Amino acid sequence: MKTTYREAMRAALREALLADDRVFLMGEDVGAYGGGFAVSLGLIEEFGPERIRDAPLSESGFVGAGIGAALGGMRPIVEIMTVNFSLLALDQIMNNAATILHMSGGQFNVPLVIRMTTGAGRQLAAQHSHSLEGWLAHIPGLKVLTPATLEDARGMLATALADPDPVLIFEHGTLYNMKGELADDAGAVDIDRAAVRRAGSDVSLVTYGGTLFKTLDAAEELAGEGIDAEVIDLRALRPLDMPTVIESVRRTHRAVIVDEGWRSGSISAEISARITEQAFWDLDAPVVRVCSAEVPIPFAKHLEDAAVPQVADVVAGARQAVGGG
Amino acid sequence: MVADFRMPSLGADMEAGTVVEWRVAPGDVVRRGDVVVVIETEKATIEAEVFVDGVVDQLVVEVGQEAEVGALLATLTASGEEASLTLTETPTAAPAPLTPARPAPSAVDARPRHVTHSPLVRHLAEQAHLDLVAVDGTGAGGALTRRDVERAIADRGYADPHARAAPPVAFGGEPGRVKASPLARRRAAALGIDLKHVTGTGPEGAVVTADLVGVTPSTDQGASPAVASRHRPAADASFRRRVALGNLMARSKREIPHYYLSTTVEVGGPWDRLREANERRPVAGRVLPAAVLLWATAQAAAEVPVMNGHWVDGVFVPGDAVHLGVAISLRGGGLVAPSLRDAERCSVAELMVRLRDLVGRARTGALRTSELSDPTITVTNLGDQGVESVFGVIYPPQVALVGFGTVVERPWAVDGMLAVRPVLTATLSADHRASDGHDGARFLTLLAHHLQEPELP
Amino acid sequence: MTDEMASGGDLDLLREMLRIRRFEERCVELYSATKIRGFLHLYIGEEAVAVGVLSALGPADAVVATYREHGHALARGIPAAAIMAEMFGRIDGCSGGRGGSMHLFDAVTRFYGGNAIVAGGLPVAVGLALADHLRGEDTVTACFFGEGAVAEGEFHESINLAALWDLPVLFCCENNLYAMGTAVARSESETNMARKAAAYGVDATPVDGMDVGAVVDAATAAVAAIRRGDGPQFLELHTYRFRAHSMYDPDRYRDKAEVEEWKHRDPILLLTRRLRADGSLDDHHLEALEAEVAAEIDEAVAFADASGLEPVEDLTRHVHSEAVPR
Amino acid sequence: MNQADARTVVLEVLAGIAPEIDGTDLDPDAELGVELDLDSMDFLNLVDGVSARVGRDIPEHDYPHLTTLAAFGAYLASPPAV
Repeated sequence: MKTTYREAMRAALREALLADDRVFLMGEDVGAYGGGFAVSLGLIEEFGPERIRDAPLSESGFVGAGIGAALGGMRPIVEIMTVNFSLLALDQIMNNAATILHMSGGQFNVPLVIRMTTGAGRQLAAQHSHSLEGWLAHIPGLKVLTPATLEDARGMLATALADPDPVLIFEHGTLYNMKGELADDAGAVDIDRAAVRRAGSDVSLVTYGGTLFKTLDAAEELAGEGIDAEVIDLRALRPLDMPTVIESVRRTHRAVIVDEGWRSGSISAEISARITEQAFWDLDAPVVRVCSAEVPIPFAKHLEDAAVPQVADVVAGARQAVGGG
Repeated sequence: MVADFRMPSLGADMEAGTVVEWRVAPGDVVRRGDVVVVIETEKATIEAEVFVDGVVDQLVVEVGQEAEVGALLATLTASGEEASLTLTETPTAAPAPLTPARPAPSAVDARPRHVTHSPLVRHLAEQAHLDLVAVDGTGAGGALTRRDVERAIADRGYADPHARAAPPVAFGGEPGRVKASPLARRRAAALGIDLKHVTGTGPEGAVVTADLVGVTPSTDQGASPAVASRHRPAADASFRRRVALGNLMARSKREIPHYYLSTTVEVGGPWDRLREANERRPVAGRVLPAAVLLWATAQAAAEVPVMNGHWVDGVFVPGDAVHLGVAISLRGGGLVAPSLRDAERCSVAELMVRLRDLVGRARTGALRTSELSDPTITVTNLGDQGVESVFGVIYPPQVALVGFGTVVERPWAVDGMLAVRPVLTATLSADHRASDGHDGARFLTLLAHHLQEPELP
Repeated sequence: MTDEMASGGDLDLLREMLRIRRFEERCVELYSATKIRGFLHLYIGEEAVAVGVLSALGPADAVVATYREHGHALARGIPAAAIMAEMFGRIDGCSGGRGGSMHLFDAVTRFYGGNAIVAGGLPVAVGLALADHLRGEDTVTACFFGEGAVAEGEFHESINLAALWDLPVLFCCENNLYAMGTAVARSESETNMARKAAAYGVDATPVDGMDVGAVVDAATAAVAAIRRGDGPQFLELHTYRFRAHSMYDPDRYRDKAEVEEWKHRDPILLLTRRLRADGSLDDHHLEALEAEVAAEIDEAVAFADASGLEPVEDLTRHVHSEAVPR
Repeated sequence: MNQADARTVVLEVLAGIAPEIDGTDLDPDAELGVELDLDSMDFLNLVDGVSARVGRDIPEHDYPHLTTLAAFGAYLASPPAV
């Protein structure tokens, strides 16, 4: 079946709402407006305003309410329109969602799913282009998913809802319109394993989310130069599936991490550190990182393009790793 | 009943406090909750309360004194009753028991005592396949410490087959892939060593730099296992010298701007005289031409100080004397360049004696540290190998190296006539930071001059 | 003494307030002796609020409290021994030793914690009420917070959400006049908290928080209104803490005379006086009550002392759920 | 002294100078300097050692007769020129 990332996500929402009465969707403009990115378009007509619940502009309030509802036995899906607004709810995410299970000595779990749009690439300037999924992945108690493919857009939500603990899903804004073929019976997928999206033997390109397809394009370009790159889609930033990464690096002996987050203190730094910890003796070259420039994301197209990782940057990073750059 | 009043803890970050005011005196009656003392800490001044009813007996700590948390501040005689607040207005007989508001939990912890070990201890034990049950703990409460585990592993020695490092687990790597540190890999490549033939001693059996010591380079790509040098059991040392020398020479070529000069010297006269002198001497007293070359070099170095000394931290430091380095090739490979100290003050004969001694000890590995430390200029003599000239690499931090080739017979103009004479090529490699070509030319000219007139015994 | 008196409502209220008072007094002593560590925020002086409000709740209702929640936990029925063990950081604590004084939790009594982020518990309470609302339950979520929380955005977001969605939340603002050391007049342009709540269309009632009877009455009425479907209710409970904000607080920001003045309105004293006056309490009863409470606390301390430490091997437990989803 | 004895003496002295050599492998007609990588100092030590062992001076002008083991042996087996 032909579909888009957005439609796949909507199909997943609809399926979840049909499958379980405890599931409801809550967030800014998820109902009457149809969702800031039109993901939930049409759902309020089908499920009504109680279950497709428009929330006031109170991120901390409705994210916290999601936590409380989860504690109270519901399976809320909270949509935060964009990752930047999640900063207003960080207290609830970090101090409550991630800690209550622990603080209560295991008595109270928080089966909450929070979805949000992330990433640059749409000329939305410095307050709407963050890639903060790596930040959130810093926090024990959370799971952080970054679906990049149609299969994952379609399948991760159900698995996240089945999880007893809070799960954050980061949907890269440039992916919603991505078209492709999806199996008619596509459904739940695992959320704890990375996927090798392209096999290769010379260098491991490790990425996730919005930069997956740039990285795959780069791998094609590298193939033309005789560099056989493997592309790993992390799919989840917490937990990190390091065994898959390490297994790959042990074969290729070189790693390039592509991350739209800023370099300093990023998830790419974490992955690099773990490669060094776990596969140091297998490396033939220093780990290379391709990250966003250390600058708020600019509005002007040419500057935005320059700020975030592009295919050419990935190609250059891979060349550097194999010693030809 | 005597009760102690101790320095209260007001927070985990409080270690001690200073008594700034006693609110009570011996004999005073106090009730639970009364403020009895004012305590000053780095963070705040706090009124501290007493937790019993009673009479103050003695103030142990005076105003102005500091006391640690838990230290005795005062003693009290407690009344033994804890009637509190002012709720009980008249003492009464024993109260009738009331039904407890809720069942009180059992105060006994009946769970089996769980033996716990720190993560570090567990990790060490797992790595060594050590059963912790058999290990005695010396830590608090008999807890196992790192030292306990390490001692247990050491005590076990190698009796337990598991104690040996487990072979690296094959995990995804292609067959034949050798784990090696990046540094070891780079060095092995530079030295032409095939890592497949090196036994790694690092984590996961990885080859680390130290493992390369004693391994000789493969002569061809994919050759048979490299073996220790066939020449000598001291191959380890030899290899280590090779690596060290290689590093030193690489540094020299990287850092020192070399310039090179050469001159050809006719040595018929002096060599004839040397031969004549040797004819008169028993074998042990004979002088080799090498001694003459060293002598002439030492003389020239003394006369051209910019060739004799060290380049240190961006400046040239002239030598206080000529400590003449002699490049000595070792049997089985390798090179050392020990020094003949104060060489400019020695006669040719003295230099010969010292050279013979030095070479002998160099080749038996009996050099003194001082001889290796501080040459101010070095001579390399490849004459015995038959080459005509040598343009050497300066030993940092020295600034010059003198090379001698073999003596060959060449057509030579003498007094306007062509003749066949024995000649020798002397070369100079010099550091352009310390000297320039003019100095170098002068040095070689003086050297050639001294070669003509050795003061032979 | 009659059976009626022993089990009577007022006597229960007195017993509960005494339990909290004596428990916390023991905590001070244990803290000074380094048995209890971390922060220790005492509720002494405010007992009537927790005891009065929680007496109006049923067992299916939910409670969200703050970091000054020993009183609420005790009044809600979490065993004193489990609370004391938690203060000691022991495995038998009501949070398994993971929470400590500020994070008492109990699933049995639906006690959703001491929350140590000021106003951080309010959105959670709204969500608990939302869940009950969506499932058609008639349960109430009581949410305690200090007047300091009213300055936080989360207060305004939460009370707006609850009012907007008609959720069964009982907002209990414990106005003890100081947010740590900041007097309410120094932090709020409008010091009448009830008026702020009223601005969101929520029924708001000021209550004398030192009079446990008044608290019981107001809370009972509010809970009834919520169960009736009148939407969230707001109680502004005027109270006062007699002790410093925490153990290491020199209490510089308020007058000793002010503290002494409020102590005349000690809720335990007020109730005792009233009960003595109407003849339902005499010294015998009181002594018996004190002895009973003292015995419970002694047992709680002994239990906490005897309780073990969670094995360090289990350090990373409770980061993710171990059991199957509910 | 016969040639065999003379060669034995030479080989014994050589063993002190170049311990790694195996005398039984040494081609008697190979040039010592090249085969055994002897430099002038080694050669001086060889001549000195042999001279001391056989109690006979070996003048420098005879060095050209000492280039191989066989020649060295023959030289020592023959009476001194003087």
